[in-house]
Amino acid sequence: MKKLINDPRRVVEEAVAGFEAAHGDLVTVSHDPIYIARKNAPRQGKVALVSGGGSGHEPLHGGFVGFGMLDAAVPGPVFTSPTPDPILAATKAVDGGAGVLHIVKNYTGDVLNFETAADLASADGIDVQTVIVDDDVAVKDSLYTAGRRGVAGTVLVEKIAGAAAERGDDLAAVAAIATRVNSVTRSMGVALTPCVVPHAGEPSFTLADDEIEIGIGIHGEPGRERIKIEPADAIVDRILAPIVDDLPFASGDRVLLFVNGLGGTPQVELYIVFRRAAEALAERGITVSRTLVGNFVTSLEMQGMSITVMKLDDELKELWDAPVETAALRWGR
Amino acid sequence: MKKLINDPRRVVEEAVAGFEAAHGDLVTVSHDPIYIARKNAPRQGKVALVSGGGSGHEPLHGGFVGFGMLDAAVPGPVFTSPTPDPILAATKAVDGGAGVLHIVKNYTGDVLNFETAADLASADGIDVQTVIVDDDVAVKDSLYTAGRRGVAGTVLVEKIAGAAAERGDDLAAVAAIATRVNSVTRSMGVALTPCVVPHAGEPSFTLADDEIEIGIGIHGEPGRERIKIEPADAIVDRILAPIVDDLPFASGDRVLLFVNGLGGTPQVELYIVFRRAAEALAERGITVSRTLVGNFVTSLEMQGMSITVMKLDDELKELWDAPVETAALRWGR
Amino acid sequence: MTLNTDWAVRWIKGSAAVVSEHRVELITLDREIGDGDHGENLDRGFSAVLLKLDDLPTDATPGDALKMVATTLISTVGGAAGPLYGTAYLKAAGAIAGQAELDGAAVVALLTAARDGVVLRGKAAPGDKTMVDAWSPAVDAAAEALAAGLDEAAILDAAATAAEAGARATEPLVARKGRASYLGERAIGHRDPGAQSSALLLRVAADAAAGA
Amino acid sequence: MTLNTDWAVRWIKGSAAVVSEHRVELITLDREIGDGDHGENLDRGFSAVLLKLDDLPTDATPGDALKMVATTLISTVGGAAGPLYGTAYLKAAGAIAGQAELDGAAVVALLTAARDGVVLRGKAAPGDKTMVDAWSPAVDAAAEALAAGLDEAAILDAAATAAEAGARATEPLVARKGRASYLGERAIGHRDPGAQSSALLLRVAADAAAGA
Ligand SMILES: Nc1ncnc2c1ncn2[C@@H]1O[C@H](COP(=O)(O)OP(=O)(O)O)[C@@H](O)[C@H]1O
Ligand SMILES: Nc1ncnc2c1ncn2[C@@H]1O[C@H](COP(=O)(O)OP(=O)(O)O)[C@@H](O)[C@H]1O
Ligand SMILES: [Mg+2]
Ligand SMILES: [Mg+2]
Ligand SMILES: [Mg+2]
Ligand SMILES: [Mg+2]
Repeated sequence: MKKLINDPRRVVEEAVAGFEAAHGDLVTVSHDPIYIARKNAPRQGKVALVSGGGSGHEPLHGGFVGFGMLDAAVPGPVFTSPTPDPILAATKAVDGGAGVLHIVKNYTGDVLNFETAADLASADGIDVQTVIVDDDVAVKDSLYTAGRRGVAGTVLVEKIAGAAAERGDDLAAVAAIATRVNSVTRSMGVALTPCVVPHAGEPSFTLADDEIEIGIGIHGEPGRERIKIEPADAIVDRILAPIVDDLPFASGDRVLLFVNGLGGTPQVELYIVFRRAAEALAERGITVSRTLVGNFVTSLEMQGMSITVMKLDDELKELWDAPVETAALRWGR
Repeated sequence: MKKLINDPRRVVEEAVAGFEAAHGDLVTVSHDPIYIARKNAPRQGKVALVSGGGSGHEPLHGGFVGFGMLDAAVPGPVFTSPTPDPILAATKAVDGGAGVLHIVKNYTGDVLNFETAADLASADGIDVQTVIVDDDVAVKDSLYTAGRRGVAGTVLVEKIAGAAAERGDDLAAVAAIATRVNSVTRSMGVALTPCVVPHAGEPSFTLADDEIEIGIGIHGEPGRERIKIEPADAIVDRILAPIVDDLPFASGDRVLLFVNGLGGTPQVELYIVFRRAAEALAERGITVSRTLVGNFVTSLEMQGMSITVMKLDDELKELWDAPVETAALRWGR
Repeated sequence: MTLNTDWAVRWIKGSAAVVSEHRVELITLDREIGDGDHGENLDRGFSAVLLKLDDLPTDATPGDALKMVATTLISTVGGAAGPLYGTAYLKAAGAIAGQAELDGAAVVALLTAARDGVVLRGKAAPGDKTMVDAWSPAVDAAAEALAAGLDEAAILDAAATAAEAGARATEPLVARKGRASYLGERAIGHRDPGAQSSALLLRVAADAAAGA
Repeated sequence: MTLNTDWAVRWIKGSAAVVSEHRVELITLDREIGDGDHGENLDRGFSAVLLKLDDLPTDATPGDALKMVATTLISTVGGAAGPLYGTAYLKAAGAIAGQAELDGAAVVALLTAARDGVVLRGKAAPGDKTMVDAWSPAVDAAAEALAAGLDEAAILDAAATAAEAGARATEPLVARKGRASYLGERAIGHRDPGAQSSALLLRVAADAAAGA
């Protein structure tokens, strides 16, 4: 394991300190317990958005704290959900009296820890609602699993719900729009290489030199199947089909197409993927009206990507286009 | 070699097509010869900025085409300078009558090919000036080398010269400010892993499991020395010293600190690096007034990073802060 | 020969030791069918618990000690295991609240409450390939041992032995809860890390009682 | 036995073949002390040249053929080698412009102009560990062979042999130009890829003349 770190157990602490040094214009950082809050929080009368989860997926979530998106992000240890304490502290710190929306990726740990924090916050008189993100179609949603995982679609939920909060929607409305984004968003990913969690020191899984993992999770959880590497276009077609079929997306739909790098994939490859994904959607009569390409929900240095498609309507488009000013996503100001 | 590509010889072509599909609101793409131009170019009366070089360093340069930065980017094959033809075509396409500034990283191939293109453009009556970027202190500048390499500092030159052009500076003034940025900017990088050029199919070099390359070039050119891996803070101190000593930067200086990922480094690591770099500058009495962290000048999937420090004055600060609207750098609009 | 706070403290110290010793093993199990952090998570949690032991009042009951474990795990472990183990210890503490000495019935009540806490939080049934597959047989075996008139140490030994068997028995299962449920058939052949850590912790409880 | 356009065409076809054949070797040399694209760059360039050969007018002179090579390399190779080889072929073409048949003196003029073109563009001196280290001894050897009264084929053979020796002789050198100059002492022990490709191309020129 070769990493630019000082101590496997201080990765999050030091990274957050660096984040504070780099983005002190946008955020305030609490070091104990660790959370990242929007500068000048709380904003009175605005619904506050809090998200979080294991670290190692940066820029998710800290990179999305700021105007028009999150009010606070709570980073746990690498790939491990934070405990209720920092979630509660962040929730209290950013509540501006209009309530707090917890945006939680659907993993047992995240769900349970946010649940506890929400209970404690409610006991303190804070109005908390929770939206679970579960956009990953790689995992079948059934009574016999923990349900679908929350992956790259989380960015879209955070952006759009953030815009709704910024325009003055109340907690129920912000929660409703977050739920709606999740309901019209589908994702699936593929890994070419594993990643190494600092405290583990070894790859999360092994893939042969010619193997890829279809349906990978963002913590290196295995996916649907392991196959021999194929041309990029074939891989795109292979993961786009279940995405499109799941909702389903249909001819005439306008969508946002999001190609997300898992951390270690060169940008040229992401654009080669984007090219085919856009083409394949066009072949189905689906119009790509908004786009996002880059490393937004990563798995440390993993090579691979995920594709996310969100069905747009006028309101979602308007909220997507609304100004945002965070370390990792910024436009309109 | 596992890559999300279809054909090693079509990587640039397809990536550029994907870039066009994703960022058609910002750019227009010419496919033969290949270059990326700002939407609605040429802009009459504005000095146009053209840069380019081998591909594989994305988002450099295509990601910096747009308002307040480049008017055109010319991507060559992976790690290989483009030929004069596309450079000439791009130069002609974006000239708005006020002349064109070529921003060229100091590599023999780039210098020679841009030189030929500039000669041909001049012969066609276009006013072309060239600024060579050579910010890499890893390589000693002497009569006995090809001079210092141009690396991550290129982004700062492109941003600030782009802002100068946008505010209406004439060609000589834009060239002068680009030259000035280069003269107050110093960089140095370190690699943890090599990268694989698609057509080569093999790593550009090999590093043992506990080795890192200090002073790496962005094409995998070897650097100053190969050492055993150290804690991140020690690595930062090791490469920051030659950067600071070279200009030299001195107590009382205000600087822009830029920590650049080489492509495959997780963001947490970049922020751990940023933390120490900011701290080490503070220890020398140098104030970090502006910051940039992320993958901006990459070497495909290489793991590693570079640190760039630029000495600021009021004008450079103002031009840095000026609005920019490109695929990879955006603020103020 | 009932169990007192000394026993609880020995259990807690032993737990910290066993988790640290088996850290890599638990990480490896979790890497195979999860995300490779279970050993790290528990090690972080029990290291924190160990530090807090010094603050335990001299007149603390076994329930007080377990409650301290619960709140510390909840606030330091994170992931799925944090809330699950946290709830287990919290409910266990509640079941023996106020008792200075635990007899066999109290031990069974403690184990039952712990198991119920995990089920309450995680909604897993036996056979879902989770820590419930260690706790459930442990509770059953403990109840049988109590009915058979065995003493506290023997009850805990029976529980630990059943938990160990339960952990082993997760190997052929497909998971229905937690991260391993994403794997479908591919989870088969791997032991559930949470079931394994549960068995380790129960063995330490028995050892602590045997030494009493 | 002067050299005509048939010779030039054989040289060009042979060049494309030799570059394709040695693509990996040149990539490997360049990976060691450069950026690993030299073989790819030349292969791309000469593949394009090959396609253009068909468009060559039937009355083309050797100079016309070399000029076509020059412009094609310039517009397809890129990197350092594109402009350098492009200029070499362009100047070579200029030195023999209008001549349908090349005698020994013309061959020496062609080689000298090529070498001068590289030096003009790249500013490298002999000993800088670049393609100049192949071209310079080649020009000297060709001039000597001409002075010794040898024929065109023998002149080219002498040039190629000297270029091969020159390429080998780059191995112990520290580079002063091009990408290898960044390596300092670490370039020692590696052959310069551009010198090696130059030697290959000159050997093909000699072979094409020997076959004439
Ligand atoms: N719903 C559940 N009910 C009971 N136990 C569960 C449940 N989900 C997960 N577990 C247990 O938690 C263990 C994983 O813990 P850990 O690795 O620390 O958390 P995470 O899965 O968040 O990384 C699993 O091995 C399993 O025993
Ligand atoms: N200034 C120079 N003068 C002469 N030859 C040079 C010079 N710079 C580079 N070369 C030659 O070019 C070769 C490298 O070509 P190539 O790999 O195609 O280009 P690049 O270095 O741009 O990747 C070197 O091996 C060397 O022979
Ligand atoms: Mg985890
Ligand atoms: Mg090159
Ligand atoms: Mg785990
Ligand atoms: Mg090269």
